[in-house]
Amino acid sequence: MGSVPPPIGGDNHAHRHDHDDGGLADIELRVRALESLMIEKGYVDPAALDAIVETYETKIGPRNGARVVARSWADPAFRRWLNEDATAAIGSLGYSGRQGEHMTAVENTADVHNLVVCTLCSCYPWPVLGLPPVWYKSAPYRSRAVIDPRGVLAEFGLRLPASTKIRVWDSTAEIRYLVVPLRPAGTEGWSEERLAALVSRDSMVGAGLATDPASLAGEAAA
Amino acid sequence: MGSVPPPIGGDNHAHRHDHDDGGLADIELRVRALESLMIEKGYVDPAALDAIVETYETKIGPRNGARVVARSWADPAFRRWLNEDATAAIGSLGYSGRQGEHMTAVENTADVHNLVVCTLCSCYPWPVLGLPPVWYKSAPYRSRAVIDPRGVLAEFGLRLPASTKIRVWDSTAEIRYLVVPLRPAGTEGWSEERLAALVSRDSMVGAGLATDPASLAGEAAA
Amino acid sequence: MNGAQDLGGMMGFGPVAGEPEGEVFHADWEKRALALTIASGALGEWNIDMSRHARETLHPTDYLASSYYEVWIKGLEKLLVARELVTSEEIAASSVLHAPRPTSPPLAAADVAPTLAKGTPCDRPPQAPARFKVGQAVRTLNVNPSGHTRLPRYARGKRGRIERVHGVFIFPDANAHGLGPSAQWLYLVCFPASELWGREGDPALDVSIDAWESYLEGAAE
Amino acid sequence: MNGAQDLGGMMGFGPVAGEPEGEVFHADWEKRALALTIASGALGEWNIDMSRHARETLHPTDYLASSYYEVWIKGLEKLLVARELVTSEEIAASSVLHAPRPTSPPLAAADVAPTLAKGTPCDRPPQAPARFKVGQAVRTLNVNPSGHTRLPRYARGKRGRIERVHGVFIFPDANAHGLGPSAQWLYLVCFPASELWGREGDPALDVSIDAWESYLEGAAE
Repeated sequence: MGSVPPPIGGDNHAHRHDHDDGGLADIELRVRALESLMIEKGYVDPAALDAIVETYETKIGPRNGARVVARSWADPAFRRWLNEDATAAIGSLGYSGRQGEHMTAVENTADVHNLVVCTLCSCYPWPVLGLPPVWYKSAPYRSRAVIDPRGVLAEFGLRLPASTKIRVWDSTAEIRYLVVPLRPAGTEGWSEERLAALVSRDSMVGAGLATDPASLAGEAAA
Repeated sequence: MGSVPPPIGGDNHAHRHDHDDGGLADIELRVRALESLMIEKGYVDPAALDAIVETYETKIGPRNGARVVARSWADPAFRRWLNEDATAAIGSLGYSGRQGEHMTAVENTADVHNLVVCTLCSCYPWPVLGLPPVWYKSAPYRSRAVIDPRGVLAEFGLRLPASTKIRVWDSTAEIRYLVVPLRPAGTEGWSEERLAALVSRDSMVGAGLATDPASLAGEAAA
Repeated sequence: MNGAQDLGGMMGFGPVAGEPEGEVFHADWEKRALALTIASGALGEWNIDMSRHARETLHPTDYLASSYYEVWIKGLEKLLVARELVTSEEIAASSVLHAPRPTSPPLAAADVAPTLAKGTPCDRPPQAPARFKVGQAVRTLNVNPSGHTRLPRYARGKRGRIERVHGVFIFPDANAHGLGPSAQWLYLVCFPASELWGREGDPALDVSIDAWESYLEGAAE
Repeated sequence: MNGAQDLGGMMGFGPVAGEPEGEVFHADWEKRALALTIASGALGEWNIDMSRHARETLHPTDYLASSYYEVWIKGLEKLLVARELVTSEEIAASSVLHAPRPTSPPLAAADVAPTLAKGTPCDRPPQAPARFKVGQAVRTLNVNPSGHTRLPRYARGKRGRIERVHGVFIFPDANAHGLGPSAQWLYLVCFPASELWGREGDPALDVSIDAWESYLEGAAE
């Protein structure tokens, strides 16, 4: 019994056979079987597997990056450090390691919008953003971000003026890129915590902007 | 219920679900349903469908091309005509039309071996060779013929000396190429009919050579 | 378009498996798929470039996972729906739900042989002299159109030489999109493998493509 | 290799579908696939470049039809079999048939946090001066290796400019094949879209890649 998994390409027409053989899709059975083999042979410790999952579910995620961005907005010295040595500046906040060993921060400006992609696999700055979302790993994003980024951004609801220059960073090596979005107007004097709440994951990849506080006020009022 | 068809890539690991829903694969049902729709709506005549199938099963096939090659080997004037205006020369033998409207013949020499491919779809000279074999339409052939033709030919059992120059013709337009293989030694004075028996389909694509008559004699003796 | 159909130079598909010369079809449905494609095409509702574009716009995963006649059927369904000869609902339901749209009469059995023998020539009379001549160095343009093109990715931005001037032919990049024949001069352009594939290219390999005039610009000798 | 993984500039995959920030995993098996991949990697039997190569050498149809964690699991199985930690028979049977091969001890739960926080830096001390400097014009080579490379097809044979000198880094094209780190200078190279995609390229778009020194040659200013 075979099954076709949900494709990287996100093809709606692909046929899926999940759960057609008694409740478990082939891939579930395959992963479960491999895990059992690896544990039984003593190559992996099940407690370590649980610890890894817990880490990426609860400790390492885009709120880390949001704190980096908020600090950069609030603290000119940190901002300089982040631009000069992002790995060290980010490390000073306690975020380091796997898939973030060599960090570079790229700031959006009024004229230039940055967008990060990995066309060859799915390189992504884990210590600051956590695990990548499905779209970042998908064929539609990886194929189009370098040739039609404006079209991609429009699908995220972000329509940039034709005059805004786009700079795409294809992560072809071990350098990991963090986009620092523009600080929204009307946030003067805000605490880092309040600022961080404006910084979405998508905005740190370049697939969005920081949240406009006016829109938050509107939501609160609604 | 979905099924994964045999892929263009010839992936042995692809899962197939043919006949898992009562005897007919999805693609069989799909084609049958479309044929019924088209007949019922009066767009196609079932007798014409049968006539098309019969034509490519019994009338138009690589024996046509073999007769062209044999004539070229046997008749210097025809050979000149074939090299100058292949469409007319081939048409004089009664082979013309669909997917052979604009023919070019390319002769192998002692120094140059020709190989034909269509990397973008599966263009093939139907009037002289019939419908293309599966391998000609497959991803392995279409992807590799232009970058590693020597490796491809080796898989057909044809190991050319490194000194033999290879010329690959990628059929990107409506020009259709017919390879004229080298006439084997020891065939002096042979009739066109005997010569044609030495000309395989693969040799007219460039994926093989004309049959060595010595090997035929061996078979007859065995 | 840079779709899955543009296979030249791709890797990882495995070895080529030959097959005996006598094997024309491998299943009955292949015969019907071929005949249906040809007979439907004879209605004159689309041209060959539109057919190719319908096939290459299949999702790449679908294209690569499908056998070739399956690609044809999927392409044919798209064309039939686009031309409003059949609706998606009719295909889904496998039954006729709407009256047929008027078309030219269906291909008759008696006309099959002459129609196939006539084919559809794509050459057109020249309206202007050819821009390039045999022996001339040219460079293909680097183009990445979202629509149909017959300039494969591996041969873009590459320096080659004109080997033959084929004549004036219908231009697929326009014809596929209903923009008419837009005929252009067509050339045989030959490249050494080192130009296409770099230093590691087979030193005893040349590859040619057939390239329309607008794919080319003159190059320094 | 020119495999299905090299997606930059390909077309036909459809629109990008965003997702809410809180969705880390979409099924329980994804969690196990991630954890299994990381914990197995901690045995030190392969490096990250070998992992990537194991994934990109999946048949293109399989690669494109698989979700990303599924690609990971298929790659992991290949690595485990290649390193003789698990046999194909064991995977097929879903049960242990052979004694384990001696390895370094498995990653302990207590070591997970420090191991992830440490990561695996890939920079190395320079042994020679950098060949290129910031602002210099360079051209990427046209290479089409059958093995692993991090120079995407869309950026080969293209003229760009050095924007930063990142330092000296392990060279994946060698490291993926067990040839050691072979560290080289790594550069940030930036290209205008018109150079990558031709005349139709977005005039307000620049795209950069990180390129190892051996991918580059000097170009005329």
